[in-house]
Amino acid sequence: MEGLLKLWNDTGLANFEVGQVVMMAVGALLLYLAIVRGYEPLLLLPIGFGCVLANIPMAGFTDEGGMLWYVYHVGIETGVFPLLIFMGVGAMTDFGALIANPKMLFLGASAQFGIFATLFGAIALNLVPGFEFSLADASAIAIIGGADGPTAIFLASKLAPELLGAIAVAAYSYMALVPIIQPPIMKALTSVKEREIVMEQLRPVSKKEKVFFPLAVLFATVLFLPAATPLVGMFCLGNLMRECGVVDRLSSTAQNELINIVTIFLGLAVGSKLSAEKFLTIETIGILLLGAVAFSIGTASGVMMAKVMGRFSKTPINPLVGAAGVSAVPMAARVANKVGLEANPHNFLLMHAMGPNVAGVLGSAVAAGILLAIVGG
Amino acid sequence: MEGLLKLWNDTGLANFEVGQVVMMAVGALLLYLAIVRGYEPLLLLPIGFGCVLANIPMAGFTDEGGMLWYVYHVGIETGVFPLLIFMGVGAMTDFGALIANPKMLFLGASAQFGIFATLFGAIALNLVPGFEFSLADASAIAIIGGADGPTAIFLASKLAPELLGAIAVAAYSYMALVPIIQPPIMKALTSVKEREIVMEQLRPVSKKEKVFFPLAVLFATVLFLPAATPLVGMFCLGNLMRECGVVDRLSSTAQNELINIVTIFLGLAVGSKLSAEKFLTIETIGILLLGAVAFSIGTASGVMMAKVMGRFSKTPINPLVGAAGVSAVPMAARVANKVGLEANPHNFLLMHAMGPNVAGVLGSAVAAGILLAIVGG
Amino acid sequence: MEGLLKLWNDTGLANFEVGQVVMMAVGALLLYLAIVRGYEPLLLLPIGFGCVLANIPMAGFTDEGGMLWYVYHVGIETGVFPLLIFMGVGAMTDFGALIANPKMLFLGASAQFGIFATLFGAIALNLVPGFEFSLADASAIAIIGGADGPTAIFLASKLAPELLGAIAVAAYSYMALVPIIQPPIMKALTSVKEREIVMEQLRPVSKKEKVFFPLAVLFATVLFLPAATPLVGMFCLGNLMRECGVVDRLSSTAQNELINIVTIFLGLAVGSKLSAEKFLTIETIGILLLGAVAFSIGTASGVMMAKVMGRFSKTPINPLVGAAGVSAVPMAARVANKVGLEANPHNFLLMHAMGPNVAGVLGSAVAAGILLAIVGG
Amino acid sequence: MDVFEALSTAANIMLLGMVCVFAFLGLLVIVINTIAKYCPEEAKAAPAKQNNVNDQVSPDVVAAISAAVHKYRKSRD
Amino acid sequence: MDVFEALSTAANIMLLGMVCVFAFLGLLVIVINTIAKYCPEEAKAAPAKQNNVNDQVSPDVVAAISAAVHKYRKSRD
Amino acid sequence: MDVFEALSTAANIMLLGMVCVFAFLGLLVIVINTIAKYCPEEAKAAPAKQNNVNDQVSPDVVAAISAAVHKYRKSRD
Ligand code: NA
Ligand code: NA
Ligand code: NA
Repeated sequence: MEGLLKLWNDTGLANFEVGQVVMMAVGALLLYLAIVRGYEPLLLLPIGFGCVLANIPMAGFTDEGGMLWYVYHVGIETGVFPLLIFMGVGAMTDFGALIANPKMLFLGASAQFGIFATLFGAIALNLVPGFEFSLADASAIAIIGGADGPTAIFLASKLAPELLGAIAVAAYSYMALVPIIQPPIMKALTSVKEREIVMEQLRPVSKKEKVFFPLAVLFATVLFLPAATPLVGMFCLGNLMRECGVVDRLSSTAQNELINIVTIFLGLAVGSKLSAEKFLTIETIGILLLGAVAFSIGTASGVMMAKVMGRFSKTPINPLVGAAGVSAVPMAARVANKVGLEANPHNFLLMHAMGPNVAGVLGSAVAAGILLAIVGG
Repeated sequence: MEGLLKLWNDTGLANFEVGQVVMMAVGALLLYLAIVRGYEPLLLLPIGFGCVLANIPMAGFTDEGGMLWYVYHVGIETGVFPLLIFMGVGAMTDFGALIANPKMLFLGASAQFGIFATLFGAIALNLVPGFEFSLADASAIAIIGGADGPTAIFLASKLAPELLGAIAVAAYSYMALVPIIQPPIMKALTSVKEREIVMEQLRPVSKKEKVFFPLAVLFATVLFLPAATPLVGMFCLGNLMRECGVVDRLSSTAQNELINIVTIFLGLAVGSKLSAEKFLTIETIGILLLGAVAFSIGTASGVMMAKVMGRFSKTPINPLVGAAGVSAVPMAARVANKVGLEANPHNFLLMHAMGPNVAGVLGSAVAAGILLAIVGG
Repeated sequence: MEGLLKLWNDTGLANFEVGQVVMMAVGALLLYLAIVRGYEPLLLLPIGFGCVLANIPMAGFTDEGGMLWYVYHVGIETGVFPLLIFMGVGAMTDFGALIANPKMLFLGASAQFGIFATLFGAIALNLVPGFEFSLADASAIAIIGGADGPTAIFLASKLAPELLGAIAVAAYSYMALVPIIQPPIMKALTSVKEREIVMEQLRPVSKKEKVFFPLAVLFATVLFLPAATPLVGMFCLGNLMRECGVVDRLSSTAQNELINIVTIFLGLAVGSKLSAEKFLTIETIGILLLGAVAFSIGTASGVMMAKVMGRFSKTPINPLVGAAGVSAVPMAARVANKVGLEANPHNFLLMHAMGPNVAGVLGSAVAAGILLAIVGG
Repeated sequence: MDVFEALSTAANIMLLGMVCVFAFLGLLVIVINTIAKYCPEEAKAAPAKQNNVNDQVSPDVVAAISAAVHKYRKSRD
Repeated sequence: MDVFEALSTAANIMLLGMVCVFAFLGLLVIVINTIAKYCPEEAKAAPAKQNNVNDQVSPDVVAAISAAVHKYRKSRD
Repeated sequence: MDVFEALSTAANIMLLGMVCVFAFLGLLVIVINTIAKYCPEEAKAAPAKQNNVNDQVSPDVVAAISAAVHKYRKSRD
């Protein structure tokens, strides 16, 4: 009888708090988005599952000594997991389209205005009672506009660990929502004629250029922005392993098994930060709001920059490819392609959009470095 | 000369203690069972090798700073390794046969009587002079009857770490011995006529049901048995990754590379606990004895339950499938199939036995949760 | 303005020290050797990249809490990474050629004279002002002559961690230089007639012998040289997994994904020890010099031993296969084959050279054990 | 704790444990039946299609492929 | 820190950040162009050759192989 | 420690080391020979059988398969 009472006292039913119930619903929502809607399932599924596990009363997953506690402290607090993901992403990224048309880097730069405008917006939100974002918080939130998951997690783990869960969820959710967020903005800012512009075929890029590219990026980062080297450095290492052609075993492992293993753990660890007292706050609503703003501004900046560049460029530039500058690889490039096809069914923009797309990855890593240097230092 | 003396003083020959020699023989026996007999080689080979390494005089594998010391403390003491194995097993398990015939869960439940009867037996063994099993020890020993390696290791690492080596060895050895232990019991408890019973073909199971199943199991565990969520939760995560169809990369990694890596380390770490002073005790004999009893009682309970259910069921139930309820996936199901074929060469029970078989995995994880909650809390 | 100043003060440009610039050039040189020259790229590429990362001013990769700091302390200081590599190498090594012709072990033993002669040489170098190698330093340097990367890293991490970077770089560089270092020595010590010697075809080796071999090696090590068991033990575990035929999943993971993952981290961690204050010293010049000497003496000892053995052997022995005794698997065996083909275009020595080649791996692991026991104890 | 007291505790746990295990897995039976009720059986065209592709291939070719794949995988190790 | 002061800081960071991002990625434009200038376009015979091998194979066989490989990979999981 | 003393120690280690390495690997020679004596040579039917399967397949098909597998593996990366 005593044992039965003990068991009952240990059940979830007897211990549930309202916040935990709500957070489990959030976890279930994330699982729904991942599985049924196909929103970035590789991350949102483990995040959602981690959220559910972390909010089980009496299970102790996130207590000291619990599985998720270890995973978070070993992988996220040290920054190792996002860096390994970034290495894997580097090993999966082909910079050919960007090297063939380096001007596209300006589109990737321009789209980062989404980040910095959001930083301003987050601070401005402090005017609304209930919000109290520090500069570090605001920077971590703003990086959602970088549309790059590991960068957002890395920066948030350094600048605002208590907001990490909400920031990661917002980043991955909006990345999945790119096909819904971007097209109206892209159409509003361009005429049909502009969207019909056919771009010149890209020149072939030699293997040598592809090998030198990550080295040159690393070199420039070392000289001018050391604070960005953790992210950019691991990214370049992955890309160098991919392109150099002499370490294919390592490259293959980095972009398959290693990134998969780390993704499972990273997702669970991020999910473990989705506790009621940290997520069910007015800040989270602000973060979700600001994230949407960041994506929209980034998209708009990219498109506008592409329009300006098109006016001065010798070769035609379709302004739609500017939207891909937010990164969200390769979804944003596909969206640019799709919106382009709607205007001109024979105009395939995918390869042209890959340039600004991968430039956006570098752009947000650089922006993260700048924020780390100014705000975190 | 001095150097030579130093070398000699460092040799194994000059330092062997009797216990270490015996333990090396135990390690060699485990290697023999794994390689020649094919007894659960994936685990028993690394366990046997770890046992040999741990008992080398002067080598320091298990001293602080030694390789096996690190592996044990990082992977077993934290509980992370068995949980990762369980995730991988979840990703490898197809619950289709169980979903098609959910009544089979009662067979998986019934077979857990092996666990709880053994708990009683372990305490009763204290009546014999020389045995002094605490309630925690007895629980960890009893879980051998669950016929599930990672569950046994997880529970033993929490409740009775000093018995971990013997418990893990007993669990894996008896799982390999299932084709020898079970058939006589199955035949003794059933008539030829009962063994000839042909079961109805299973209905096809939709993908949706398979996706909902791990979520439902997790949900029920959260509500009623949070203490079981580490095991059940990771198991359900693996199964969800398998069935949801959107994270095949993660599922594949979980059931291949990740589980392989963890298996190597888990085996070595378990083997490192096979030291003379902990293994060469009368307790080990008790554990081996109780383990055999646990398997036998579990098998008998499963068969008897199947006989009872068959009497009341609208559709025929072959009592042999009840024996598969101890889990030992998929060996026990194959044994049920084989014994069935002996009675009726056209009666293939394999798919029908898979239902109780996977139910047994859930059953023993639930039993482990109950024991953790009552005894460990 | 203040922010701009802060950014500028953080740039590499404003903080570079001369030593860091030189070390980055060293890192670039290693990358060049790896990518363009194909010198052991699997290790030298991550080492070179790690060297670049470690010498970025203000980036903090090797400060406490930096990524490379974690990787070094988790993987190298504990000795776990080289041991895992050794397990993978064991899983990749086929001892068939050695088992078929066990006399070849004497060639693998003889070539280790390169190690012990270099130990003497390193101590003798103390006579030159500026050098102050302790016995531990000298031992760690001497192991370069073992021509085996993980062995060198393991021993250096135990005996002379501050020299680890230079020793690892020297070891891998000279292993890559084997086709340049060895042929002149081999030709100088042999007549054309000797190089033309055709060896008898090797007998087929049964699976059983291959399974017993790693166990026997482990057993001998346990009895006579426990200090060598970390290296030899993990090597034998890998080889046993390969040959036993019942754990192919584990063997495949050990020689693919696991070794790849560890190689990336090991390389980065080794590279992180290439800091200016530790690498830009006169000791490094001594290490590079002694390393070349070690390889040369090892090669010569192997060839001379083969000549002596050939005189007393019933079956003919081509002295070229003695050079493969330094290990550097499989490069040195290929060099022996190539030099043999130059003398006799129909004489394929590759399989015959594989015997001393893998014997050399055991030989240097044994030598490392002896040095650990005498010097490290 | 005296042995007989311990035995009584063990018996209690035995009873309680079996009740809980049955209750929990029994609950799952209900849950699975509920899920089945609300999940319509799917059409399953895709797997059939896949089988067709395989059916069109002569067994010889499949054997050849299996051998080649096996060889290839071996070589990859 | 008062909100308006914070807003001014934020505006400063916004300006500074965009300038730096543009400067840095602009630098990369120059770098890429410089690399391109010194890297002669390669002949690319190898990939063409590889395609030839595939072209010689009838599509049926390739389909068969793909199916078999798929099946094999599935079975391996 | 004075250098000449250190040199003498080093010479000692050199001698001792080489003796031990030779003794140890020499022991392994004996061990291998002993194993060989008690391990009868095996029949080796299995690998031969496997080769047969491959022999029945025309080289063209094997080439096609290799290409397809290669392509498939590439696509998988
Ligand atoms: Na971006
Ligand atoms: Na069970
Ligand atoms: Na060697």
